[in-house]
Amino acid sequence: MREKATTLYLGPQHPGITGNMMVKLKVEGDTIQSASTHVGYLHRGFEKLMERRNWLQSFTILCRICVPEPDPNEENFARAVESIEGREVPERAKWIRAMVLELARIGTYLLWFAGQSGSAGLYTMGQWSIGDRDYILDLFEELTGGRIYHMYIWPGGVRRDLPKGFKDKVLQTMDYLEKRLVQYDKLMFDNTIFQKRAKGIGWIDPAKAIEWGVVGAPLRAAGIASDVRKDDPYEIYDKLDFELGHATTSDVWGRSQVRRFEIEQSINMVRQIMDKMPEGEYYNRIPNPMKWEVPPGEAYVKTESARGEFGFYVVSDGSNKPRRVHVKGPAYVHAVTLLEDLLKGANISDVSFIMNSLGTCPPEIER
Amino acid sequence: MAFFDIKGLVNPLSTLKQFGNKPHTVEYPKKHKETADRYRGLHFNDLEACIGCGNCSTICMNEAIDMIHLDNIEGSEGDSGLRPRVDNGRCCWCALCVEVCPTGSLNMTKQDIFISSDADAFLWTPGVSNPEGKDILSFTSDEKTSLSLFDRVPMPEMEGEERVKSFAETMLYYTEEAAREEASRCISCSLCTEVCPDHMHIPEYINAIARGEDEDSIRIIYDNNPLGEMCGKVCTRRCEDVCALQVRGDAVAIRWLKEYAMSRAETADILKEIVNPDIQPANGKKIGIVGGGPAGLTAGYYLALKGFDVTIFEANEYAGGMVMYGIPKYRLPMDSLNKQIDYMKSIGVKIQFNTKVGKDISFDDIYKNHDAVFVGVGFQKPYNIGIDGEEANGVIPAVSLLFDVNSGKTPDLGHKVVVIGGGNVAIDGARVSRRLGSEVVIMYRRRVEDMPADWEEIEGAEVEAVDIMPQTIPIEIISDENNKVTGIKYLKAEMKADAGGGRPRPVPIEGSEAIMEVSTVIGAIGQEADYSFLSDEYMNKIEINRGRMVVNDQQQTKDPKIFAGGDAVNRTADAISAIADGYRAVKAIEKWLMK
Amino acid sequence: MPNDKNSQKIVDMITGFARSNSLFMLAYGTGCGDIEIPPAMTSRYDWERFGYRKMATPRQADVLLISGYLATKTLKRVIRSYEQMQEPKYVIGFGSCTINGGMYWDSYNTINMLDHYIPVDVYINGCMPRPEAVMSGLFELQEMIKRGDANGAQKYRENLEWYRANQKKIIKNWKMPDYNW
Amino acid sequence: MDEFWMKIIGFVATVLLAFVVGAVYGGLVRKIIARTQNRIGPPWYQNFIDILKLYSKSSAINHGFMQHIAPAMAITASVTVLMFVPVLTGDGWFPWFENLNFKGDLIFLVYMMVFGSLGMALGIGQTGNPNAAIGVSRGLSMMVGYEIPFVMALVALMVQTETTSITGLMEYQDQHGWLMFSSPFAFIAAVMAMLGMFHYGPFDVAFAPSELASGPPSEFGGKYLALMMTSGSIFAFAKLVLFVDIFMNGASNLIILVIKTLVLYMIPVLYGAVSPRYRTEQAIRYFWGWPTFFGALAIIFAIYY
Amino acid sequence: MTDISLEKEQKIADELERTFPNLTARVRRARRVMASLEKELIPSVLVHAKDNLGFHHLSHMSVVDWIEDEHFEMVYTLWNHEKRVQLTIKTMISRDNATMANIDTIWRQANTYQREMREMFGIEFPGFVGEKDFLLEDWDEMPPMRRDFDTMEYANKTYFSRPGREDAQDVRDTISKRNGEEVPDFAKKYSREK
Repeated sequence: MREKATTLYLGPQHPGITGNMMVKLKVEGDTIQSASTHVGYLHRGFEKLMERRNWLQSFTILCRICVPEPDPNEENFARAVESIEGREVPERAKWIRAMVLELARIGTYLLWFAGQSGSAGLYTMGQWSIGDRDYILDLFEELTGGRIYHMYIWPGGVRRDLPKGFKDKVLQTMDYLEKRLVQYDKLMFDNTIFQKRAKGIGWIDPAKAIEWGVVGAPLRAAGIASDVRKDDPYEIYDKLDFELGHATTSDVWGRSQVRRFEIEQSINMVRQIMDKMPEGEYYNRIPNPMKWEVPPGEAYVKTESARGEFGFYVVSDGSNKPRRVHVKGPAYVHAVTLLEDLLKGANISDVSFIMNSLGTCPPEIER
Repeated sequence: MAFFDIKGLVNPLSTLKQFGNKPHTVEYPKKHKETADRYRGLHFNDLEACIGCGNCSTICMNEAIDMIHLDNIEGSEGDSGLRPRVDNGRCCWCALCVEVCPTGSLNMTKQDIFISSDADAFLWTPGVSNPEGKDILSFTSDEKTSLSLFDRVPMPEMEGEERVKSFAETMLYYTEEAAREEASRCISCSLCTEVCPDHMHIPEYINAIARGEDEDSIRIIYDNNPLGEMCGKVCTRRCEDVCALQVRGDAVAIRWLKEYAMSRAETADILKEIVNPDIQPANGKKIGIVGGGPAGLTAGYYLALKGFDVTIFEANEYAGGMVMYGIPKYRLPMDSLNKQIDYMKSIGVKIQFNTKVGKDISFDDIYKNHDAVFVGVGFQKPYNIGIDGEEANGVIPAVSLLFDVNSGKTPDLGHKVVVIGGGNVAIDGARVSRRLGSEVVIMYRRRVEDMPADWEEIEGAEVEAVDIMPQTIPIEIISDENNKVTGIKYLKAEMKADAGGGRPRPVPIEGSEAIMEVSTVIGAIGQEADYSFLSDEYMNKIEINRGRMVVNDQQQTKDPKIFAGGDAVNRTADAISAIADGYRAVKAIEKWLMK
Repeated sequence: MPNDKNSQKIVDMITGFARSNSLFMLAYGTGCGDIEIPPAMTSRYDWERFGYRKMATPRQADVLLISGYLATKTLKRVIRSYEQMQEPKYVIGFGSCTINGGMYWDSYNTINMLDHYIPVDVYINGCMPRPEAVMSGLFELQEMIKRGDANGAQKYRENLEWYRANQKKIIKNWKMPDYNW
Repeated sequence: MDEFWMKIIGFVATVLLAFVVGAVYGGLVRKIIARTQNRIGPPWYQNFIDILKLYSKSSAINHGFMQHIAPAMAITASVTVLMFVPVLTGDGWFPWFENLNFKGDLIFLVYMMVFGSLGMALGIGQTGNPNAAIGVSRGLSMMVGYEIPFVMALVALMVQTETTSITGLMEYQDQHGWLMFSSPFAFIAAVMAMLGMFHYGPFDVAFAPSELASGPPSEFGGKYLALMMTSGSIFAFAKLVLFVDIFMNGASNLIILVIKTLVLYMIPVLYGAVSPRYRTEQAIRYFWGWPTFFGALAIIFAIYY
Repeated sequence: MTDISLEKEQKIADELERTFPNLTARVRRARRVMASLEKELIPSVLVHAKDNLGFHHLSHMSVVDWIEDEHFEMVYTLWNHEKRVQLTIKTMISRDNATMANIDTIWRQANTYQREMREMFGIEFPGFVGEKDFLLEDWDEMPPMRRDFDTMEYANKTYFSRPGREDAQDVRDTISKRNGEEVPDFAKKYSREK
């Protein structure tokens, strides 16, 4: 019997949608016939605004591009400007940056735990992991002065040195999180129902994954070891000892395992960084910000964010304002074309589940 | 999967034991977790420390910060009188305003909650709206982290031993690169323009340099100062004392940047080409100017531009007055000054050299043959030192020494010179004496830090091995039977706080009397004007009070036809004040004659 | 009749108490402010202690939390959500950008002053406001409800034409049912 | 005549009791789940405030006549169910809380429990909200799932005790001990089905916020929602008492009732707290798997008992 | 470390130049190759890079508005996962009636980029089907990412700004007024931005 297809609008006001976007589904029964992503609900025109702001002023609005994990934006912009300008970054600043990025990754993964399990109805996990993420935010507050928007990594280095006693606090938090991970495992990853929900859902063809523009954990879950930190090492990632998450199932379960593995790696990396971080300067001072002109040039820089390759294309025409800053977040591909493909034939129950597994973050699609 | 995954059932259930754990909830509002030491909360502005430079307002890309007048805050020198007000409906708590605040008065506090049902309540004047914020500062910016560039680009200087060998310029001045870098430190607050007697457009010409538009910079300087290069080398630069950056660091080298810009025009012709002034057609009015010093030259230049027929009467062979004859050539080379004067001549300023008014031409003639007269005679006559034995041979006023040296003479000062005084003239005398081959001692009554001379000059003197004896009061000059100076008797002094609250006074220490053997004593206590060229008739017309001509704020004396400016009028007695007087007089003369 | 007034007072007190201690938010993260909501509602700050909850549909919600800037595209949806909400309903403006545009004041796609489009009862300043601030804002709203000051919905009804004019200035393609609220 | 009025007072008291206990349980559940989630949670009386507030709200939005019917049918169904469940047994309380019963009321109850959901379904269908419609269809599918083991468990009990009345079951238990022990497979099957009945835990697919917003009640706010929450409280209580009655021999006073129901209630609540949700077909597969197996086992067990 | 051999990068650049005579390619640094050519060849170069050179991943695709020179610069950034090399391909297209070849048949995700470019820059892609609205809704002004679109002006015109801030003063004006200083007009462009 053929049922009549109904149109289901998932979002923008919908608890199952990450952020503020809409997925328009053509549904027959519980099966999705076709899906299309509608974005723009968060469009602020950052790229335009940056054309009006000078290089330093641009730095402050950048972190708003991706709210859950603002640091890769700052990192990208800083590195792009440094690369155009040829500005040296002190060694210590590089280590601090890597530490910030890893902490941000842990925080984002914790948030992802909440999203992934919450979209499957396991709310306890979200209550735990977001609560625990708050300890990372506390660290950020201590380090940068802001919980969410750090505005910390800027061209030339980082904004402030580590505060006194920060190292111990970081290590304590890492120990705490490691202990909590055991609980997470028990609740989420060992859970039969979660496994049943996750296995075989949202399958990405490994042979096509690269071509479709899949990056980050979903790509690694497809058995392709690809990570900007390894492929195109920035900062001090070539001096750190870490492994990439690996799975071959290429489904939500695989992605979950990759992330689960990497959060542990990140905790380890933070420990390594705290151990090896050299003393010294942390900031190579920029000129007077109002008169700071960056020589003409361009750079495409990328950072491995928690969701995958995060790219910034920055062009300078030699003036004190950027000519063009183009932001390409992983969700730009994941949440539009890839999501539309993956949702075809899926169950409506899995929409939110799949979206979360891809790391959808609407603000970075729309900017 | 196994047939029945027991682990997958038991493990999740085992986490229920968390029920027994104490919740880690922060029980706000019962307990308020204190924010971190760096938390970027609401702003706090120390209203006393704030100078109203408005840099916070400029950096704010959200245009959240307005500069407003507060009722109880008046502007003063180095303080615009404005204070920032934050529109918290725009603020994004990036704290860039804190990072660029040159004084460090603007900081962020730990106040993290701001709630209101009134949307208009979010205009927030930091420091006024939250006086309690003072004690809970959190995100602050010190000299190390501030985005204000507090370190001046070092000025290349000649080595100490090299310097005393000649009268070559000791400052080597900025290269293009250094100048751009230094200019880019400027935050363009314009506090300096208020202190500059001439109100030069300082931020504008510095920004022009920063942007690489040196010619525009020259044009801006020439807008109200025709002796920019001279000022660039020897100005007393009071502007730098109020520079927003000097509160916590080094002031922008305004003077040297001006020098840099002006030195781009190497000859008078190039200068003319660059400035390319708009000369108005002759209007038939004639102006006579007595004295070719900075005041006279300035008045002459701008009057000429406005179409007046200007004649300057200069007593000496070269124009420039005290700037030409009172400043040693290692600070201000003759070529530099002549270049500027040549340029003035090229646009129609007439200068009659070697024409001393009162001797070669009577003031009466000038008065009668011109529609207006500007008197810029300056202070030429040195004060006496005022101690016993100063009539002796070998006691010379510093001004005379400088005049002689600048006129090409090389007087013999003997092996050891003592200079009495602590002003720029004293230092000049001392450094010139070093170049003439003598050992030099400067005696000054107070401490080194009290010396009115520029610190750069004092440093220069120290580099050139001038011995500075602070807290030393000369009491008698000792001379031999030929009335030739042989020594100087002096007392050491200690600084006593003034009971009346004034600055500390030196009080001689009893029994500290000593004698130093010297060959020359140079007095640099100060100068006064010489009004001998004015007949009694004019002396009566022009009111003279304590050696200075009395003028109104238009530089007009009691005789409306006579305008006056320069050292002979104003107390500050420096070149830039004289230029300012000249410039002001031009406007007044124009207004008075062309009304 | 004084007795009637008194009883009315008691009823008001009771409803005020109930309304203020059971605030259901509409789960609509309109902007980046939504990132501080999860911490506030989860274990670390746990706003359920005060009876706050997130509700999935406008029909069931009392509070519309405008978490930050509104893109014009979102504004349309927000108005729609707001009009679907049942009275008494309250709006909380969250973050600087709802007050005067915040850092997107010059953007071509975000509104600046939220109170020109829907009535706002409480503003929480900050970018981001901390979870404490979010909760303080809700406390303020509670107090207002108890006092009977939170009457944004009434204002909206009374000045509907003005609000509509402002809304229609931005939303060019006005295809919205008139809700029979 | 006297007895009639006693009955009426008994009804009212029962409904009130059911509402109060149900709402308190709701609050307690929120508190308990909160504690497992490392937080403090709302006060135990939170549900009362919520319901009171919802009653004080306007509910102007109208999708037609059937929309009014839905909450009404829901509350009717739950009150009816409650009416047929003896809340308290024993001498002192008996006349007030024994409620109605007749031969075969167990079968009637099973029907009535479905009746409420069907009524809701009708009303919700009227609202035209696709989320609600999908929610209803999921809820009904789920019902098909859990009703089978549940009915099988009941059949086993009926076979074993040879009665179809609840009071009959209780009398049986008075003599033979709790059916929970004497008919363990039926109990297991019924409890597994109960997980689904309470819409907690892995079986909340009908209300899944991340998929369907609020699910079936999406279009209901204000008083409608308050009515639905009230009926939910009563219904939850009724179901619990039913389980207690048929498996644990009812309760003779309030304290025992609370203890028994609470213990029983904790099973779906706690399991729900640590379980993600099944997709609809997974849930049905679950109910038709182990629970049905146990149900069948129970019937066989009962036949040979 | 500075002496990294750029062999593989050079090989790619040579290979590209050999295949497409009009293309100029250079190695910018380790792992970075840049090529520029005229717009007609773009699809074939992209296909060649993807199929024969192993650049399977379209990292990013962008456009820069060089309004002074009256053209848009299209930028395609590709990544080779095996060799770990980034290839940037650039071309210029005219600013008025801007059209560019549609490449969403080569990379599916180019669809999104092209939708955005069409909306934000007004670049047309013949043969490209994609939904019209992407980020904006009912937009009837100039495509907003073009340099000549003034977002500030548009915002002032369209949105409200909270009153109460009219008493703001400019520091420069305040001081000049106190001084009686007249800043000449030609110098004003060097004054502090307001």
